[in-house]
Amino acid sequence: MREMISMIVVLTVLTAVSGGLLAAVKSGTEVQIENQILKFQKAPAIQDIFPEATNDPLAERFTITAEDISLQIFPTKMADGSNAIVFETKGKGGYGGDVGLMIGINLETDQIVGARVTTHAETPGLGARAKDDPEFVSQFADQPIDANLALKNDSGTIDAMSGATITSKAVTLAAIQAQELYQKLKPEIVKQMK
Amino acid sequence: MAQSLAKEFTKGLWAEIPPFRLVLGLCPVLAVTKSVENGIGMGVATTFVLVFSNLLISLLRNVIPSKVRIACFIVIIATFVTIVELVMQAYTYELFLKLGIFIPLIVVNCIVLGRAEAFASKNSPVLSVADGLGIGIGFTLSLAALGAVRELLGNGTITIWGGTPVFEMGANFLPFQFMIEAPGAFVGLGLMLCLMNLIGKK
Amino acid sequence: MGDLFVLAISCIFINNILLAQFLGNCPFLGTSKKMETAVGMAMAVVFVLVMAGIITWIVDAYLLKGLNVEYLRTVSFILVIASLVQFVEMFLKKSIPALYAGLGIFLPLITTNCAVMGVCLINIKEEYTFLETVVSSFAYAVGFGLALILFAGVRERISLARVPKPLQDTSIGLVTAGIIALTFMSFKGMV
Amino acid sequence: MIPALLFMLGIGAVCGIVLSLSSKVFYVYEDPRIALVENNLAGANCGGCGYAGCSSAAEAVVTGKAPPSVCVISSKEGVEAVAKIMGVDAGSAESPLSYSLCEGGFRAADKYHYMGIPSCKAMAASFGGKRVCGVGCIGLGDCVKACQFDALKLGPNGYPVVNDDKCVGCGACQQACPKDIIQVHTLSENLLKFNQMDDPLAPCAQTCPAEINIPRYISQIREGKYKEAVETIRLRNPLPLACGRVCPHPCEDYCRRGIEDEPVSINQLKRFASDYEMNSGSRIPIKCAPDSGKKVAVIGGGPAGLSCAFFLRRVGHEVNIFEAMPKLGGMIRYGIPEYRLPKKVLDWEIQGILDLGIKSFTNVKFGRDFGLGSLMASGYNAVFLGVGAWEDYTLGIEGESLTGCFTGINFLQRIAGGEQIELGKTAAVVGGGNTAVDCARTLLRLGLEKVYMVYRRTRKEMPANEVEIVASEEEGINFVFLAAPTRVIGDDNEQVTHLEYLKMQLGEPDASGRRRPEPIGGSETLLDVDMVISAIGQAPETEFKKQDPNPRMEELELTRWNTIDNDPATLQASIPYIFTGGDAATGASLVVEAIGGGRRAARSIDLYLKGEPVEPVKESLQKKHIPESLFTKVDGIQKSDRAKMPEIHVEHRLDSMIEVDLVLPEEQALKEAERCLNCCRICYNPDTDFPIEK
Repeated sequence: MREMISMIVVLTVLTAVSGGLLAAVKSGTEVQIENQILKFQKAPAIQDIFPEATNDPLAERFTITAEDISLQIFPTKMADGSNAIVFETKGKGGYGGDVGLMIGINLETDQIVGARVTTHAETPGLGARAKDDPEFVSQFADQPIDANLALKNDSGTIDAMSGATITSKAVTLAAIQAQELYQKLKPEIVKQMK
Repeated sequence: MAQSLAKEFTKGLWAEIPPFRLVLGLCPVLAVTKSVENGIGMGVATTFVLVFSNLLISLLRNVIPSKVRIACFIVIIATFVTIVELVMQAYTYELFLKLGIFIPLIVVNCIVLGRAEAFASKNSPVLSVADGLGIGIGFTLSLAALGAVRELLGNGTITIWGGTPVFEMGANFLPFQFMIEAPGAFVGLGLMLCLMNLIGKK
Repeated sequence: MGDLFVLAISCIFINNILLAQFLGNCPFLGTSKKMETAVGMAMAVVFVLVMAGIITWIVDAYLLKGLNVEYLRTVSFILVIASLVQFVEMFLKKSIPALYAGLGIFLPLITTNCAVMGVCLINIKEEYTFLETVVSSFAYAVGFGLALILFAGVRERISLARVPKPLQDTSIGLVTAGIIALTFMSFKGMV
Repeated sequence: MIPALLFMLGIGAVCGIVLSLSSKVFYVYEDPRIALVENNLAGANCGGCGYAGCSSAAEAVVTGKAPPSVCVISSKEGVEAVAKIMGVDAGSAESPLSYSLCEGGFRAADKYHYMGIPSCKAMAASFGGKRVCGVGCIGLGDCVKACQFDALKLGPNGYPVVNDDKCVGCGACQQACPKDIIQVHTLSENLLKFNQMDDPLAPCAQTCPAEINIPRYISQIREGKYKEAVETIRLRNPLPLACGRVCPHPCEDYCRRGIEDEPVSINQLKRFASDYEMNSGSRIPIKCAPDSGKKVAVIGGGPAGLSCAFFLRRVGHEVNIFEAMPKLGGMIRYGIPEYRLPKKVLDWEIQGILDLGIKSFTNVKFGRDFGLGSLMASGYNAVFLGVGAWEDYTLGIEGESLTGCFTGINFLQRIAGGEQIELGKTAAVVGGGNTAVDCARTLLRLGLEKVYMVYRRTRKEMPANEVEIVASEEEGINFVFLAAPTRVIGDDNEQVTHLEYLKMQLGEPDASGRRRPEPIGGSETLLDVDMVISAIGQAPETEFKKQDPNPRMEELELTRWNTIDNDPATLQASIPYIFTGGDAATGASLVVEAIGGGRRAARSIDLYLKGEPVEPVKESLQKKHIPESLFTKVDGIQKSDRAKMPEIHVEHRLDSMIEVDLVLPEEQALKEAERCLNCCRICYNPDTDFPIEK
């Protein structure tokens, strides 16, 4: 019996100490980690979509919460002075997980400025091609917000990457989701931007 | 004392250098050695975990009941792994992304648990740290070596830190893509092991 | 349903846990010297991986996310997996000795099998649903078993061949694994 | 921070509780040493050792399948700790070594020409290999390839040679060998190995009741490795000095050279090697396994008891010998006269056995001074009952109690014990066995004028050793063959004066193949003697069964010859913890038979002490031969003279008890060793370059 108690006590104390220690480390590094994620994951994509942005979208970021959706918005000033935003959506992948898509939309014209795949490919094959294949994502550029962004197979307008149909589909799903979100949240976004 | 300290330290560098002499901890060895930089990063992370978990386990070695020994060791190791994970995320994010899932998997690296059980749970903290440091550095060297071979053949470069290659093959060199891919990892390690056997035979 | 099938296929072949993801290589080399051991190990991995996948998914969905302490994932997962394996081992030994004789002796090997931990982490990272988690865990385990058994078959043959001394055993095993991995690479075009 | 703390606290507590509860609920008994050993393995469950995780590896260590150094990560300290748990020091731990059994090699003829891949496994798949010998080495070196430690190489003779210094006993070679030619076992396993049908054994080695590897020690003598030769003999026979002097060497009857020529003088070579050790002035150290913690009582310090004690001690058990007589040795001390086996030699030999750490208690008689009950109370785990056969059969004729009548063993024993016996001038010794000859030759040396040997049959049928008969003829013993004593006649003082016997003639052969002697009616003849010694055989003395008050003794079954009933294959008696051997088990027989029996009992006792079923050796070769190894002709033999045993000239013998037979000089011994064909199961070396049939 004593042995059992000592087993339980030692393990419990150890895990508790571990939990405390980790919580402390976490709180110490939390801000830095968030900055890193923004810097390495979001920033390059924003930079790609709006190479001539005149503001610092990262610094001006804000979060919109409507209903059960929470969305991080990066506002951008384009070279011509018009306002645009960038945000990320996720497209359900057929295998190997979701594909993240950063999509930039001009608030004035309601036109898609550009899109970039963000998901870092841990699993070889998925997402990687979408990232390496600028042809594919460039199809989204300058599309109106209500364009049919489905794949041609699904009676849409986008050409799938050859040999990566499922990944292509995941990307289009993300794009379509972005369209929906934008249309739903635009008033809210505009209000926040002021 | 100093002598045994030196002995425990140096054995990890040659006599028991993982993963060649101790054929353990292969997963990270195979997965992250696409470049020297990755290899070193992984090696340093593992060394950190090895040293600190060895130290702590050695300190607690008389308190932990034997039946939950493994569970306790794993918790200790996992704690340090998580610390490494968080710190890397905060300060070397790119490397963190490249090493990906293999950072948390240091927990199940047989070398770490193996040293905890085989050495730290039976030896004084000072010796345990020396042992952890030796084995860790040996592991780092191995990773770097394999990384160098694979990067050189597969990409034509050797990059120690920060993206700029310290060495580049001439423009005529046609990278041997196979070495960067999964099969190249197996074959590369297999051949290096063979080389070690050849040298060790003397 | 179709999606789940695609998921399963990709987990077994394209992202084969041993040959593409490099997880679980220590037991891969350790238990592949004999076909008999390889089969036992493969079965044990299927068994444990599915159970571990389910439990860690639950822990993650209801505890880690609920309490907003995702950074404790590594610690809690490994602790849960280690305890689970130890528990299953004790349970089988006492209650179903026949099964224990076949599978149980491989269970301890699984605690430190990074394939188990790795798959649990992948399940969470890819934000699989519960059902997808079950399927992917099972499929990854089957992929592990497939590669292990294939490899064991090849290794049994190799043991007959005349291999130069320095290349023997693990060394030639690794090279062989490389060639098997090469064949698995061709599955990449499948999806 | 608080949720993290609570979460980890909770998960830790749950895991701790589940594990501690299930360790109680699902508790299964296992050898506690397994857990202890596991604690000292690296615990990484990496599988690097080839076992499925640390607990399997620990189990393998405890069951002896794996060495303490099994773990690939474990430090030196870990190995030592494991070794300590196994009850041994790492240094003295009984490490298994690899042994190559086949010595045929290139000598073995080929059945077919093989052109497949150079692998034993592959070749074994077609008709078990190309070599004619069914059990022999294939010689393609799979074992050499399997060895990770460079301890094996294919020797110049075509079979693998083990380098003991490099071998770690990992067993890889054994697994690689498709023919079981290379085997990994510990010294203990080697000591308790018995001949089996599929062993590569020469006919002599099959015949030897002690199962000594005769060709091996002879070839060691030939190479001048006398020390190694003695070690080879000691693997099977703890009494080579005694055996080398008194053994009737049944092995020589099966010597393959003997088919075409005179057999090799095997026993003299054994004596040469063992005398070499004794005369060298130092003892060759004898290796013992680490202590097992088990205790065995050996009752009877004769050859069977000494042999059993010797082997039990060498495999690690504590052994105490209990002897009824004042000194150890039993029949070889008290039944074999000084001139055949000097007491000094015997003392030296027995001391060597006791030096292994065996304690002996003399002058204590089983049944009278101690019994089963007291042995069990003293913590003995098993008992070896080797009390010998000391009760002489009597002639069952009139006048046997007259003064001047003696029985053989009793007489020899009293002489050996230094007792002064009133002797006469002429004596008749009845019987034709070694005891009778010993009595007769002893009497001559005690100064009697005339000694008759009275035997029912003829010289040809005499069971005594031929050399003994020849020696007694030389020494002037008078043989009275075909004579059956009918009466001992005495004078008024109850003193023997005559022995009356009936003349016999040989009739039809009886069941034993000897012609049955039949009395000739009315042929009564008187022999003028004043001493009659009857030496017609002995039976065990089993008084202890009645004397021992322990009720358990009832269960000990005896046979109708008064021997202890036993399973001849295991020598286990009707009480499971009692084992027997030697004359007590078989009735009066050879010394070498008793030595073999002692070792066989030691094997059974070892199994019994380990808690394993006491089962006979599988495919045992006990009292059998491998048919294919027995030739009717041997090619390529050139006749060469067998070494003649040097002996003291008959004129110098009779004054004292001085040893008659002498040891071969080195030069002659080497020459004799050259005569050995170095046979294996079917291979041998012809003297000429006569081609062995391919």
